[in-house]
Amino acid sequence: MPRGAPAVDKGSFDGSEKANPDVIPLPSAALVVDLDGYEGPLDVLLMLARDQKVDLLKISILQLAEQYLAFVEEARRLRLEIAADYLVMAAWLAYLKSRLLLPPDEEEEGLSGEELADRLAFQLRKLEAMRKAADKLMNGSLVGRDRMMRGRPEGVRVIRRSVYECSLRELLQAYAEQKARKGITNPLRLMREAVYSVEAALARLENMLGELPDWTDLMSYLPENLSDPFSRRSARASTLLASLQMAKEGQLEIRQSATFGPIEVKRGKNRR
Amino acid sequence: MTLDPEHVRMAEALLFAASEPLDEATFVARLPEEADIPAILAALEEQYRHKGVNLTKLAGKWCLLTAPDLAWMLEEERETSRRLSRAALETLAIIAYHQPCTRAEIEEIRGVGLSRGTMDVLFEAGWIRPRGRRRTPGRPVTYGVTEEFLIHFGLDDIKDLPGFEELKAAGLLDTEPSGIFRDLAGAAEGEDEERSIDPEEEEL
Amino acid sequence: MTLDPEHVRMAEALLFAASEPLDEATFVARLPEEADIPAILAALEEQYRHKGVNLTKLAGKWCLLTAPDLAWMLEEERETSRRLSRAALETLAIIAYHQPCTRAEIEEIRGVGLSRGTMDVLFEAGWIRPRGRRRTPGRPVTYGVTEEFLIHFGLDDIKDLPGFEELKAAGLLDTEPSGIFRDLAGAAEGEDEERSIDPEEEEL
Repeated sequence: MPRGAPAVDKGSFDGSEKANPDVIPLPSAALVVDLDGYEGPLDVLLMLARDQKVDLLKISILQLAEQYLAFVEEARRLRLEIAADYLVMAAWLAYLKSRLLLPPDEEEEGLSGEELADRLAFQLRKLEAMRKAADKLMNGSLVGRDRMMRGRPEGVRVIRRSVYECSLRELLQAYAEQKARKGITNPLRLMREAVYSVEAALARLENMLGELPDWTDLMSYLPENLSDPFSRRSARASTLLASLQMAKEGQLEIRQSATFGPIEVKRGKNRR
Repeated sequence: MTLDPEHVRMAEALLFAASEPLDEATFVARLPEEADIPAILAALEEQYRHKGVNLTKLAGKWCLLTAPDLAWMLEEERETSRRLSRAALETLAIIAYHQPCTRAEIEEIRGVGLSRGTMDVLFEAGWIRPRGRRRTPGRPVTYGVTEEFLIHFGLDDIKDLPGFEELKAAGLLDTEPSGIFRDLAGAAEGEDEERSIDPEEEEL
Repeated sequence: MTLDPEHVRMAEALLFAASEPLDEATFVARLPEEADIPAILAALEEQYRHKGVNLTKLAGKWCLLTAPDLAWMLEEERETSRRLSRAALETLAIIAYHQPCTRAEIEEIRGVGLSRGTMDVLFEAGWIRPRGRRRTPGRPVTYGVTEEFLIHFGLDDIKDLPGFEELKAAGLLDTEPSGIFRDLAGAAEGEDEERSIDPEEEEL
């Protein structure tokens, strides 16, 4: 067999095949070498073995070794970058070839050329088996591709109920801490002193109402000791609110005879 | 006209795999031309009538749905335990110690506004309840703790809650209140979030 | 023993509502105590055998799937999945057929070093997982396939892999190194760590 010429011409590969990583370019009679397309030397060997067009059990390892050596030779001639393992494989196959061609040396230790060849053939069969298995796996009925799961699963509705964890110690600590914090300063306190609260107005109105049974200007119920305008305005608003609340409860009656006129109050019928 | 069982199978597979209810036009488009869609759907509806799944028409479209009487078995109650936020914890403590108290009073005591969620969490936990209305303008609702609260915290009565001085004595108060503390806290702010006493702390 | 048709309906509703295959324990937990789960599932399997949807056992769990012969008409429902590179596909097949197997064993079979990315793709797909460590020097990690792998590839058990028994009988699934590539690797060692096919390589 002439060196460098695989037996069968399978046609040179073109760009479209190269674009698909799953399609392995076949070496042609012209031995176009493209190492990028191969997954290592064993892959090249398997491809060359397939070119022999025989069952892997019957391949000629000697022929295969020669084809591989020619392949690497060609790659070197084309000055292609060849990874070290391709060269190691070439060296090993050259050695195997010599072992197969020379008469067996009884003295030499280790495996005979035939045994090494068998092992290589077995390696190739293993790889071939996995290649085929991968194909079968992908060509089977894949869930999501060939067989569909329910497109609209209603699922199991989970009703979540939260259970809160809290220990008495945590509760007490929280209270104590905020109490302590409060003990330091209360940033709202200053403001609150200037404000005349609705509660205070309500207490004052309730106390004084009994003493003034006739219509009286509501503003006469304001505390007298309020000096600054802010406090007076606050007291006016709170007293009005308190009077409305008491009117609602029937404790007093309210009237206003003119727009913006004085608001007058007197004791209500429900006065307890 | 007899139905082709193959067409029924196709419609069945389509209904099963579809991610949304299908209208008749979809069946027409995807089944062989000669398929009698209304008859196929009627046959499937009948086939599934007494099954665990029924063929149902929703808004003019068809879909397979689990039988309504079996809805109960597709529900699952799951309990998740959660911790109370600091805001919720303090609010709960204030309600427990000051009850009955209003929302405004809680805010007054904490020195910070109360977000809606904080009270909701406590209601959800079953620890607080509305008790009545304060006889003040606006008649604000007052809150108190529930029986479950007492049970959960192992208290016989709300009066069993220790007082402030006792809390301090029990070492539950490790931050000594003092005038300078606030400044210190201000300086340390951001370093230790848990200890932040910034009154405008972020809620929840 | 006769089957309660109500129990069959319940199992049917569960299977239709489920978003993933269900194991028998789920049926036991959700159906009444007296329900004969294996018999119910067998009955449903039979009932749905010739329908557009079949009851199928995947990775020991039960689920309804559209019939394989109707794949052609469900193109629209098909998920677009990323194509695996040939290296990833071969690696996946080797792990599935030889599991538990080490990285070095995969490299030995493929006769080429395994790039990190290849395994990553398979991990990301959720199809492989570490299984343990081989009790050999260096204690290399062994890998196997996952339940999702079985489900995706429509297998109930690893033994259902196509040609599994034949390959095993032919000795093609032994992970015993052939010995020849050891020498080869030894020569290339140190040049490219990723390509090392030293079977005693340190994992992780």
